[in-house]
Amino acid sequence: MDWNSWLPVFIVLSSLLPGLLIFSLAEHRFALRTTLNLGGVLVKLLLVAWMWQGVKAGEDYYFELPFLPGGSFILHGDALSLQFVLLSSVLWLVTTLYAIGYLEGSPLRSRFFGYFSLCVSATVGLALSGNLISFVLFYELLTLATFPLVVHRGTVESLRAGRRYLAYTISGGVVLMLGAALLHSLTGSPVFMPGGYLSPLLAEHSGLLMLAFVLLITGLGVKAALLPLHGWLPEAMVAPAPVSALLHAVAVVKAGAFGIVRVVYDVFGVDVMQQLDLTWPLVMLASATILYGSWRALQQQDLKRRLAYSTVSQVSYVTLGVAMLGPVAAVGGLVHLVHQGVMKITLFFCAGNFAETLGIHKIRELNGVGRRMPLSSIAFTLGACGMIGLPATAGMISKWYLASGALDAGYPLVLLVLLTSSALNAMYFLPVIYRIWCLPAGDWPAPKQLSRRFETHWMLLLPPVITAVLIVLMGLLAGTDLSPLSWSKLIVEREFSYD
Amino acid sequence: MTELQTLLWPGADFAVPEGPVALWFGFTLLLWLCAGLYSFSTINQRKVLYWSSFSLAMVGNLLLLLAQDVLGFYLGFALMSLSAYGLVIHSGKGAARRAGRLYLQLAIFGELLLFAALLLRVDAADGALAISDLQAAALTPLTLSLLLLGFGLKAGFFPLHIWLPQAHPAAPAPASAVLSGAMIKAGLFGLWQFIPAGDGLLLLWLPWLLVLCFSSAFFGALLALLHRKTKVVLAYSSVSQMGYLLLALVLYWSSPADYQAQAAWLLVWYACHHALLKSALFLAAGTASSYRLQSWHWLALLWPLVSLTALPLSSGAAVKYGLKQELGQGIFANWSLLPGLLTIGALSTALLAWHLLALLREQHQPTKPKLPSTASFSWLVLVLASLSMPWWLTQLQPLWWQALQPAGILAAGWPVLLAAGLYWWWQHGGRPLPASWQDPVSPALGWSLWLKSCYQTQSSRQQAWPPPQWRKQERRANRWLTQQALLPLASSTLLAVILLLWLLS
Amino acid sequence: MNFALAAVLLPLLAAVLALCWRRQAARLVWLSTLFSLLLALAALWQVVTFGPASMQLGGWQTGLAIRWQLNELSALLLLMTALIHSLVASYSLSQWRDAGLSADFWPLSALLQSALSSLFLSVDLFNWYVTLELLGLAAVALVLLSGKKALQAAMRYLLLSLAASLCYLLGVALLYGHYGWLDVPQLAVAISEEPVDHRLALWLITAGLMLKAALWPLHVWLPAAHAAAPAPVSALLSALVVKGPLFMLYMIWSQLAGPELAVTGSWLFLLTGSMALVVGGWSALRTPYAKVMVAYSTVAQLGYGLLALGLMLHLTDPAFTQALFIFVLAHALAKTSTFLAVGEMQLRLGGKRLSTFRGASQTMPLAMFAVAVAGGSLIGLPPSGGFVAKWQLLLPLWQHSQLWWLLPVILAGTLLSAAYIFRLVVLAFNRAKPVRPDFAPALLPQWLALLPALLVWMLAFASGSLLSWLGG
Amino acid sequence: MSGDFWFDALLGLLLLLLALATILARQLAAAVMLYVVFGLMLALAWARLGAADLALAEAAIGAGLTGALLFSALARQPKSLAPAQGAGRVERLPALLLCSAISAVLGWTLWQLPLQPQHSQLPAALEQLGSSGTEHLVTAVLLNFRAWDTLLELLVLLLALLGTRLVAAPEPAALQHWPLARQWSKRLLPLLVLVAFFVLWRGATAPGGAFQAGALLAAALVVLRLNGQLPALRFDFWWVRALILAGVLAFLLAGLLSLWLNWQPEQAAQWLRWPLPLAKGLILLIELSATLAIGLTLTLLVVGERKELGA
Amino acid sequence: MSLVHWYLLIAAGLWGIGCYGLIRGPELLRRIIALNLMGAAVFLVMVTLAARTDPADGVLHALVLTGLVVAVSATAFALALVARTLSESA
Repeated sequence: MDWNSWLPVFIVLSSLLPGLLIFSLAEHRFALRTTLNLGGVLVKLLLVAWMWQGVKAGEDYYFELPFLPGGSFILHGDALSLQFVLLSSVLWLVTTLYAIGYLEGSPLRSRFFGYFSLCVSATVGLALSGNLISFVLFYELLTLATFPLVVHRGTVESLRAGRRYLAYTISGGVVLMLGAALLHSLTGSPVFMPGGYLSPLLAEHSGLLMLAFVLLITGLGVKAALLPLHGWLPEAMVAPAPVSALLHAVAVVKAGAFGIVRVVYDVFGVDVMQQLDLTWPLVMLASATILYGSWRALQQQDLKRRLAYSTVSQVSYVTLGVAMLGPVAAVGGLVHLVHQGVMKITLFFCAGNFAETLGIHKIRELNGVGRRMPLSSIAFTLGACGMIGLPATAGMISKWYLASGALDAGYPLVLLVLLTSSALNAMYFLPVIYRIWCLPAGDWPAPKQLSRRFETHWMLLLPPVITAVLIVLMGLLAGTDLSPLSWSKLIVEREFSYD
Repeated sequence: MTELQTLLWPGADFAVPEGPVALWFGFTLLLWLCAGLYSFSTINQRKVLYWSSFSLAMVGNLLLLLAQDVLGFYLGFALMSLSAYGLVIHSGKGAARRAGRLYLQLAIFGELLLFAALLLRVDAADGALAISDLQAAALTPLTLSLLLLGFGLKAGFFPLHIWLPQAHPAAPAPASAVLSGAMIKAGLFGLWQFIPAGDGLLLLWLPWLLVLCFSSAFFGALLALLHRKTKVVLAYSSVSQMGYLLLALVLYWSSPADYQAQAAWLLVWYACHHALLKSALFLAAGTASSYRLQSWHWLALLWPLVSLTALPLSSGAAVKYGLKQELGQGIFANWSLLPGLLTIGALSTALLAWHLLALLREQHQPTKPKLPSTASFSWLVLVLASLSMPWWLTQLQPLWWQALQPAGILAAGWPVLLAAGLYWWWQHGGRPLPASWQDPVSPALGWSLWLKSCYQTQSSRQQAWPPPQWRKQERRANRWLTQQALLPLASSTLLAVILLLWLLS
Repeated sequence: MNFALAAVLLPLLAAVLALCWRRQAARLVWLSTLFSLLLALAALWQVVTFGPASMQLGGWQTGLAIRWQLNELSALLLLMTALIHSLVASYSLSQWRDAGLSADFWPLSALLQSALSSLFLSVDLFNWYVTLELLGLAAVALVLLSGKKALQAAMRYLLLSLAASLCYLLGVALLYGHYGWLDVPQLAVAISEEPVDHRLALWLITAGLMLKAALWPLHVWLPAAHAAAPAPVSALLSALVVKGPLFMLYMIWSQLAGPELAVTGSWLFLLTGSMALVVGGWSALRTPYAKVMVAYSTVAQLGYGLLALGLMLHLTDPAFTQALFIFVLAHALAKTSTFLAVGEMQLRLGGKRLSTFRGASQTMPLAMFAVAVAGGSLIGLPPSGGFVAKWQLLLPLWQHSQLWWLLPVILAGTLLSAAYIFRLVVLAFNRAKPVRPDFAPALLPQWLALLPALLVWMLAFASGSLLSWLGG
Repeated sequence: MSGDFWFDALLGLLLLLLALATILARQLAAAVMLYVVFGLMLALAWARLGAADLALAEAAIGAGLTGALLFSALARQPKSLAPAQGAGRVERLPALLLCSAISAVLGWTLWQLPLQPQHSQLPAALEQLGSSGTEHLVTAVLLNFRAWDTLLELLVLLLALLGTRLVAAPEPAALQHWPLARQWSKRLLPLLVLVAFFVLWRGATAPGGAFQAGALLAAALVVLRLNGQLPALRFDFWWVRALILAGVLAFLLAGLLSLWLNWQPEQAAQWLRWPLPLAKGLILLIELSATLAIGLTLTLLVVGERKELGA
Repeated sequence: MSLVHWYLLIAAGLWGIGCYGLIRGPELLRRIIALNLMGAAVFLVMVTLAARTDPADGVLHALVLTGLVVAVSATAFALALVARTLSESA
């Protein structure tokens, strides 16, 4: 059997099979479940590294299965998909560790980790999907796999959040399907090609193409939390911390952003977008989301809700970067896809630690946490500085490329938007850091002594530290070829053809 | 060191500084060491917040001097300005926290402006990240104003100084010494590095900058007189001195090509002179407020004042003379008014010095504990460095000698004497200042509070969409449909469908 | 053709034998369903390899004798009937002792299967009348199996289906009066030669069949009947019995309607389809009872069948025929799984209302998973069969701008179906106060309920060959 | 204006009047009575229209058995049932309008029907009659040309019985037997049985056949049962079940036999194609078993008690 | 106005009366009678159509006969069902 074509399948299966096995495990089989979980993660990382090195050397990984007439089920490992796969695999390892620590002793863990693995395999499948139909397929599976995680606690609020989440994502998925059907009726569903495959249709179907674009972007906009469709994200914060960490920092939100990148570059292509003059509405929408998200984050008193609204605004950076169609802006957008994931997951881990160890949910309860939980607080501070875009962090790199891309692509107003957004970020993150470090500690709402030597359970502490270090490394060592920045440059110059 | 680029962030490049920048790096390093030594003995070591901010600020300050690329410089600059916040709020009192908040808001605002400015410059130089490449690109009004604002907010001359008189008094003595001595100079260093001298637009704006310098100089000095606390007076004196430093920079920009190297050196000398004397004065003020001043302390205190008022024998005299000389070189050669303004400046600085001396003597309480020896040693090192400046700076000696000529002594001497007379008359004879003018509270704190309120508002929870209360009507409709009317309704619909369709087709 | 004939006769024989040996009835009928499944597969294989075949019953020439036509379409429908019957038979075999299902279920379901198979095969109008009548009576008898609570619903169902059959018979009589043919293809030839105004006949037949297939305006009898019936019966009713008349509507309207009548017919089906989607969906969303919700979902989903039929008449594009019968197949599998799972849960958790399903994902995870997966196909999420049907329905729509209003209707229908499916799924995740079954529920019935759901979930991957066979 | 015209006109009007009276009668018993008369008049109409078989069947099944069914249902109705109150005038008007419109449309369409049909299956049926094994056309169509319909129809009858078993209707009130009727039924039974089998035998050549014979047989059995002279025909007895299933079984066996007889290896088999020499015998066998089955089933349907039906 | 037309009109009238009975008839039994009337109407249509040719069309007669048997069995089942429903509700 041809290894090159089956590798993508194995990557998707490497989290699917453990997931299905875990479903069948009884609740007390702790050891087996952890080995399955971590084993799946490590195997996936190995395979991804193998494919990463292959793609760098120019290999082609292509798997095809007959699915619908005119559009088959394709898994295609190219540079862009690999970046997202690498991001989700690494963060899945970290989050699994965190989840095992977080859910110590709570019921229904087999079900949780089962759906957890399904969700990651859906994300990876979505990244590797080679044409629009397979993308829609994994997009829907992602919704179904993430829903049980959002309602894992089973309380009334989590159910209400779950309903709202489903209402948004299912209708988004359906609208996306409508768009895909429209394009499929025009040209079938060929493989994603750099420069898109719609230019021959431009002459007589421009109206339909615009409608398709609106449908696709609305469908993807739900998961990418664009302005009017972001309502579900803050509500979904009621989910347990590892869920809100992985899903709302990496899997679900990034799936939407990744989808927009695919649609803009590999379906429509740069020149079709310009001829149909579709770029400025997307830029306006993304900018509006950025500002709105940050402004609403200011008003939130609950820590996780503030982080959620900050996610709403940060993810639109990616959309903004991609929508400006400039090569530098594209690099900025793609690199921010990775950086925001790592930074936001750190913040969610720390928020989870504060909630789990000291029972802190509101921001005013954070006074003086720096003394009680120094490591988590440092990680939180680094994450926050990254979000604001202070130098020496990953946030700075992506903001720098986005801004210079904006100038290069001829959108000076976007620079203003980025600056205001950074100011707003500072306004809602710095008071939190100020409370953590500079105010005397009151008595904690529900203090728990989770571990003798460290401030909290080691499994809860290690992940945020790892990702915090990653933030700084990605910021400082952005030049190395391992860094997401150079990988994004490789993607842009290899896949987004600018003639 | 190009291979750094492949390791660190894109365009990362550091170089050992030589020429004027080396001196700048030298006195900054000296300042940080002395302040570190002083605070080592006076500030308790377990204050993690203070020490982490102190070390981060130091690293940032030194980094920005070494950086050859834009991102490196910006990294150092941001690190320094943001971590200085930790120093300002160290004491934890209400005033310190308010000053800290104002400082941080303005620092962040300055940061963003600088970010935009650097971006526009890099874009103008189409993507080149080395600072040297940026010099070639032409300045646009937007970029220039952003640069001036960004670095000005850090340098603290007249219109952008509002945070300085609040932050320095709130910070502990060594911190404010470093703040005044090294950190605000970084703003000036930025202006010097990023604004190319020969730019056409710059030459157009120079007269306005000149006005800015002198207004900052006079404003700082006069306002200092209104205040009773020594640290506030010193802060305002820094504002006025920054005016003079900006003047040196303006002269550097306006000087002809051949004279530019000399002008650069003059700028650095002035910066070094001011750094040493201001940090010594701040240490002195700090010591005066919480320790007993021994006799030799008074001497160590007097020499910076002498140097401040540019009396002969001091580095101040040499630098001031150099400044007068330079006035005559560039495009301002024919502006006759400038030398006069300089002398008025000297007069106001002298007045300020006397005011300061009076305040220090007033505050002196013999009952306070003795200053620890390491702290006094570091203070002494600073004073000696300032004292011996003409010696280890050989190029400064010709100017120093000329300042010692009788004409120089006379020119430097009369303003000090006149100021002494005026101050004595004002304190003892003339009408005292009306009470409302004493220690005026700056309106900036009010604005900062207003800004904080608008970003920490309470959000009202939106009410979930109420589910429709149709249960009653539905139950009635179902009961009617299933009990009585199902059969007649269904059969009549059947027939109606047939009839309707027959009519329609 | 032999395999198809055997597939019809085997259940008939099994029914008769089941009436003779009442004790062995269950195993006998169960075996007959499995064998008929194999026979149906063989028939499909035969049609695919040797092409369509037809048989005059009794060897007389066409017109006089009843004609059976076996093409890919009827072979597939035969296979669907056999598959659903074997699934339902094995489900009821595994749990009829605790569900208290009376032994009469077996002969009746065998008769139902043979009636349906002969309906899908024959192309004779009067033979359709007799099989339709047989279907109706068997269905009413099956509904009566759950005793007292089903009397009212069964009685109404019987009376209305009798009235509908009479309308259908009157239509057939008029057609015979005009053209003299009972054989549909021959009748089509006769109509095309010298067309006579046979509008009333066609409308009578259509109204009769619409009532039998519970299509929107004439659907009021269905929710009560399907909800009152025992679980396996309501699965059979919703999945198969409702599809027989729909198949007849397709055969009649695709061959007998003249061009201008087809336009009016298409507007009828489009409007009723849209109303079915919206009204059916809304009623499913609002009803507090679980099985009534699933029944209303049938009414809603039939809306898609109507839309496909209407579009096929309007735009004469074969894609819509494919969409119609992929929908019939996918809906049959999905509805069987939903009804079996909901029935099983209702039996174990002991309660008609939806609130008894609180926390079902903990207490009966397999059944809940079956409902979710089958629900995925009802909504039309990829890669399920429902998705393929909707996909085929959507593709040709984009070019015809005058039918733009169908897109929001389909979108509304999908969202409503998502609403009522996930209403149940979200309730199942409520861990606050789960309703506990009194003893460990048996796993086999839940696995059998899950099997059709998994089949329909993977249907998209087999859609290539399916669509080519339904190219029709 | 020959006598026929007046006869048909009168018969038609009478049918309409009887139908109206049945629907609008206040008491239910009167409605049932009027319906039975309507059935008889209808049989007369069939005879008038040249459908002798149908007249016989209508008289036996339509009027006779359906009437008996209605009366037994009437007997089972609980007395305490409050008379259903008639709906108000408003509701009556729309129904009236709708029905009159429908009948007008139907009448207008029927009026359009051509008096001479361009095509019908009659000529083809007549020429094939010779090779069908019977002389009488209706029997040939029923048991040869469209035998499958008849098999399904027998299944419908069986299904009706199975359904009634499931329903387990309430027992009618106990009857006190009228001695005159008992004597009368004892004399009548042999005659009825004889006529039934005569009608069955004649079906091969002239109007008659399994259904009419079955109906007569059922009538005989019903009369016996109502007079209490017939033991319970319990469904659980194997021979009762065998008899009920006789019709369907005979059909299936005959079909399988014919399949086996004219089996050609590569040719497609043809279902229900009686081999010519055996056709007459097979048809007769099927007719006989169908008669018995129909007779017993109808009896159980009309007068079957709960214990008999083995609910 | 030949014999065939006359009987067809009568059949149309019967159908209308049957429908009215089905919709309006208050009692269930009356509705079953109405159904039988509609059945009779349909069979009358078929028999009249058969009578249009000189030897009446035997095929139609067979169909009507099958229809009759189906009608009877359906009526029997319906009556049993109605009887049980009424006894339950009383």
